[in-house]
Amino acid sequence: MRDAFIQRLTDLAESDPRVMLITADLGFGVLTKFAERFPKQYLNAGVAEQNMTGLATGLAMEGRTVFTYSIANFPVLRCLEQIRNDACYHDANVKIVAIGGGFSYGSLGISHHATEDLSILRALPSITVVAPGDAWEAAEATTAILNTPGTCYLRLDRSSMKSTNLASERFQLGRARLAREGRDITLIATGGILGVGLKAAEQLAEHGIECRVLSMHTIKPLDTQAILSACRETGGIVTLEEHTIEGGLGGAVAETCLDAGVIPPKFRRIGLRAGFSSIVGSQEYLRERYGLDERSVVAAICDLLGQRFDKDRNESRISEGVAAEA
Amino acid sequence: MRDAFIQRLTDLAESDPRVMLITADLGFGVLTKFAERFPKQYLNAGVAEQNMTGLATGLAMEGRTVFTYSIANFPVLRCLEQIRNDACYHDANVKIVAIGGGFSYGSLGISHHATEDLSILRALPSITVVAPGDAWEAAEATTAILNTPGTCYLRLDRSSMKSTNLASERFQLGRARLAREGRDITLIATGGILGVGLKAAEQLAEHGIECRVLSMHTIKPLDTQAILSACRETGGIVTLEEHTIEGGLGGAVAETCLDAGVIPPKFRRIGLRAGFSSIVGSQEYLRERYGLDERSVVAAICDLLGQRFDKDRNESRISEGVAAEA
Amino acid sequence: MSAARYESSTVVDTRAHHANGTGARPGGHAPESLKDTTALARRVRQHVVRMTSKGVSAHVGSCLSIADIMAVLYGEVLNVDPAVPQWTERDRFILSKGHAGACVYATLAESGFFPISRLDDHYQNGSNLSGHVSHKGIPGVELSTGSLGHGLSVGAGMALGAKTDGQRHRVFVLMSDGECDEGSNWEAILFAAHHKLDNLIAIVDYNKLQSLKSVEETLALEPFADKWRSFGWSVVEIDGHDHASLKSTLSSAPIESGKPTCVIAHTVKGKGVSFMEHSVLWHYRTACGDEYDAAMLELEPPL
Amino acid sequence: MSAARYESSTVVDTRAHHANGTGARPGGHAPESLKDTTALARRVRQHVVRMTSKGVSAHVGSCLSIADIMAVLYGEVLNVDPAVPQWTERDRFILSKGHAGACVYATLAESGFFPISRLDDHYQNGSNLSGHVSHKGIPGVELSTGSLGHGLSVGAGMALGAKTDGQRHRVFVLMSDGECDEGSNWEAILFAAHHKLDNLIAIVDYNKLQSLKSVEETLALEPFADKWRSFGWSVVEIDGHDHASLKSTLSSAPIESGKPTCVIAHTVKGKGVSFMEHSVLWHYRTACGDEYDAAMLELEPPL
Ligand SMILES: Cc1ncc(C[n+]2csc(CCOP(=O)(O)OP(=O)(O)O)c2C)c(N)n1
Ligand SMILES: Cc1ncc(C[n+]2csc(CCOP(=O)(O)OP(=O)(O)O)c2C)c(N)n1
Ligand SMILES: [Mg+2]
Ligand SMILES: [Mg+2]
Repeated sequence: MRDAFIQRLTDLAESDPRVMLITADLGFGVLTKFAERFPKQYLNAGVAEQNMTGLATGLAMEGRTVFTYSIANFPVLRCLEQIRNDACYHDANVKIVAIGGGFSYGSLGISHHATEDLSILRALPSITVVAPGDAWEAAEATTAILNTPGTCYLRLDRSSMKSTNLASERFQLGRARLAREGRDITLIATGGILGVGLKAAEQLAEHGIECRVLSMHTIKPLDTQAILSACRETGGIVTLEEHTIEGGLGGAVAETCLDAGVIPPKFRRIGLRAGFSSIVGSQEYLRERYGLDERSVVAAICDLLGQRFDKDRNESRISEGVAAEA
Repeated sequence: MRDAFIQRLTDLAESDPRVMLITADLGFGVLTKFAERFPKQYLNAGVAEQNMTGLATGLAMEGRTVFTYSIANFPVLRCLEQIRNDACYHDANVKIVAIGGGFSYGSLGISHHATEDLSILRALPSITVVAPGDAWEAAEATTAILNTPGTCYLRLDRSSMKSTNLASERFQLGRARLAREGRDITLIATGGILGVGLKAAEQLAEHGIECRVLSMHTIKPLDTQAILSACRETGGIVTLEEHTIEGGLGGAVAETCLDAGVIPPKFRRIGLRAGFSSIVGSQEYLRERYGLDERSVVAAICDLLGQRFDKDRNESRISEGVAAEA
Repeated sequence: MSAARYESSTVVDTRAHHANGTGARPGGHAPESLKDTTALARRVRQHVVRMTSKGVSAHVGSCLSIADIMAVLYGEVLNVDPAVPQWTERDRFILSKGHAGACVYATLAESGFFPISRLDDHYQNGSNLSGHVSHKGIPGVELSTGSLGHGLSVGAGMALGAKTDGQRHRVFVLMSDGECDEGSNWEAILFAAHHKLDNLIAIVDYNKLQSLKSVEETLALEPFADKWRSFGWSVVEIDGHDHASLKSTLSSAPIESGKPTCVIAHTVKGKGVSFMEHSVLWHYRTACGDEYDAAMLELEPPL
Repeated sequence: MSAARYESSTVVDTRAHHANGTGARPGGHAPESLKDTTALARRVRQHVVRMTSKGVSAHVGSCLSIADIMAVLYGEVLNVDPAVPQWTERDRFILSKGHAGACVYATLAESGFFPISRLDDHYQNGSNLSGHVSHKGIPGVELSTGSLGHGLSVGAGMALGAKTDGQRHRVFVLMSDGECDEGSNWEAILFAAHHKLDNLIAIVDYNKLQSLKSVEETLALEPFADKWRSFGWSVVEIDGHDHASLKSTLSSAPIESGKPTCVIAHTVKGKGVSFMEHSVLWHYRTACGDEYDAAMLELEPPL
């Protein structure tokens, strides 16, 4: 996703000299070409995220569209008040890019686990929050946020699912992508974990469960229509996010359903319930550990639908990781 | 509430020399006595919230329980990464106190409108989030968070409803207070806006609607039991918060209901939907403007229950401020 | 005279010739070379005392502290045009100590950006004129602030943008001394020097008081000038109430080419109203009744 | 020798007599007065090259940069007891540049806080030994870091707590040069001087490189010592690879009573492996295959 982003940004910067990229001292190898090619549109602001965000606001006020770039929590939590008061309140064209969503940097430790950003940022007014599910979405989202006035957040993660878009497909912010059709249940995923969702859906099909899969790449504004249709047209909703269960995608979907009084026949939120992970490991490992892997998702959906499935050692993990009862 | 807090903290500091208060250069008049009486337990860290939070963590690691104190967004948004990585991850006894919840400082402008803090903080792991509804709750919550290991957040606001506790009542973190009994509907409020909820309930009683009122002073951990009971025992749930509608109390309640598959017959979330308020005014004024006043709450509940009520000029405000349809 | 109402007051033409000026403003008004900034400062002081009194709001001392700086900036220094507030070549001004918003509103109104009568709305229900300075619906305000330590970074961004675009206007950021506790400022300070933003001028309202106590007692800043210098800025210390030195310093900034300029303005919090001076109390207190009368009396034009 | 496995290595007794020492440690081991910190540093370097190689993780250059500082601290300076890691009177050590976590783990293991074999777990699935230093389940780690600019504030809190309680131990915080871009540090720096925390010692690993380029090119810090001095600290600049000056400086800190001490340690990023030295590349790159062999060969004990 990161590469898709920077590739697209390069094209955009080429055609529009007002597009700018500021990094907070990150992006070795990744941003080098961009920096060399567009020296006037690139800036390393040093390890100083608050200043980076303020700078971006000032530059945006002078007519630029400024992408700020860093890892995980740094461009978000470290400068949240700057995002809110400076960028958002001034409707500044600041586009915050965080690489390393979720457990992308799983082995690096909790400082690098970006697992609360969606809840935090969607609470802010005047911001668009986007978490693409694959490289194609990441590239398209880059163009889309450039063309969306005001402050936007782009959460990229490391997982590398093959993109599933059709050649003719058009990406639209705020509109969920139908990644797979099905009627038995709807799986709504945000971010790179979409790949897990799609694989789970394949497996479920083998169990005779036809799963609709929506890529909810835009968390704010939310595609309430797609959610309500899923409630009405399919057997229920399961949300999937590599993110805390509190206030993120699952929370937003729950709000939507209850606000509208349109209740999904079945409902489950899959996300992180265990708090900080002082245990480290690869993204794949941590997904498995916290019930966000393919097997756990399959098991959770079977369980929700009251279907037995070929369970070996999965059950205990399910109840630990994704137990729905609060 | 602020006074109730500092009065209680004074008592606690008197009996426990490990209790400490750090302010980020705020509290004129309010903290003076405390500072004079407990010079070794008081510190003005200057206008530097990040450092204040780090200091508090260090002091907590050396055996103290440290209250950090500032206005509105400053002790939260300005130092969110310090709260997360330093205080929360280390289970440090840091108790963050923000005065000026919601529109308490309505005339001061958006920098002082604390309307996203609950969503933001409840997303963090290893934290207790508390927003008392009246002075008694504020005082009791102060003691309770002191006695709760780890990092806690106390959101105080300026509204000054008379406390409604019974003489015999015991305050418990994580347990909603039944502030009024009723079966037609349950109004769940958090923070000082509880006062509005209680007055609305009185008015509703005149309309023949008996409203259960819960003070959900603890947002995290949430009293899911009380919520589910309300779903089962009353005609529905209305949440009320002086806070964004995205991911706060209403969101947490929606998550709870859908997770449990216990659906309230009626449901509405009352909170802020309009984004930043560049319009200023008193807390009362802004509540009215954004549909958080008594009349709006009454109207919303009547509307929800399909009852007509004595409407003069209320209706337009309702549909603008508290429209439930997403 | 105790009612906090506005008397009509002539709008001063504040559009002075700018030392670095790039020519005429688009509004079509002829610039004048000398303004009575003393009178302007006095009117601004009267406004802020009235406004805070009417709104029962805090920060009158913080406003009085910068009234002279604001008067000289808008009366003599800034190349701005009230008729075209968004004119591209204008100088940018940011109040980073946003709690002195009343002083910005008063100065802008006196400078013709909007009617003086609008000042009546300050702090009132339904108004845009929030206690901390806000840009929404208020011509002439570049940046909304209120949380300390935001303005300098944004100003640095504006200054960098101007430089990259080959523009010649300057960016002024007015900060408070207590605000310098905030680390975010030091990030911006380090950055601005590294990038040689000599079109960026920080003015510190060094009134020696913060919210609760003196700067000295809270977090002492001395040797203050050394701090800025060691971060690569040119520094000049002046009397922040002396219009002549304010004018010459601010008009001629930058002090050195290739370096951002820090003007440490030694001021008195509450300046102009004797009983408000040097007092933390008047960071919060509002002048009402006799106090209001006494304050306004001191601010009357001298015979 | 290209497999990244650990040979068993004798645990060094690192509990040295502390210059300010308050007496015997509770663990009952007799302190020794002199340690072979050179050998310790070499073993630590071997560990971090192995660990990062095995984990295919970044930051080997950042670890090598501080290996000497860590060896002298744990070998000679810090009053700590591996048998009682939470001993109240211990000196506190915080690695604020958390990305060099491997170096802390290696040093702690060599000092007897936990078995050296545990280093094998670094970066592995299911391990506690995260890339950035973490305290959970790892004896001897005071603070988990990883986001730059957190450690000094926490250290200041610990130092203030110790002072208030009349304790005599010291608090050491090891930072990186790029980290000094973060404003949060300058808040702590201002605070520590104001509160005369002479029991707080900041060591800056001044290796002149950050993530992408040199410090000079990113945000130049010079005159670096002046910055700290103007903020009220005592500063000493030393060669961060010279054990004798590290030992004498760190043992005798504070330099001045009533002032926190900043030790600017001039270092070489990647020190000890010739092809890793002075190179941003080795902030990220992992030594594998021939590179690994070559690195380990350079770190062999000299004949
Ligand atoms: C980030 C932040 N923290 C705290 C405050 C609250 N506050 C308002 S004014 C002030 C300090 C006043 O002293 P100073 O900064 O010197 O301003 P002066 O009024 O003297 O100009 C504080 C702490 C704030 N506005 N922003
Ligand atoms: C707040 C924050 N921003 C960004 C990073 C990512 N990061 C890790 S190391 C580093 C800079 C490396 O240079 P330096 O600080 O000088 O450390 P060195 O490796 O040279 O010791 C950065 C930006 C971080 N860890 N924390
Ligand atoms: Mg001041
Ligand atoms: Mg370095």
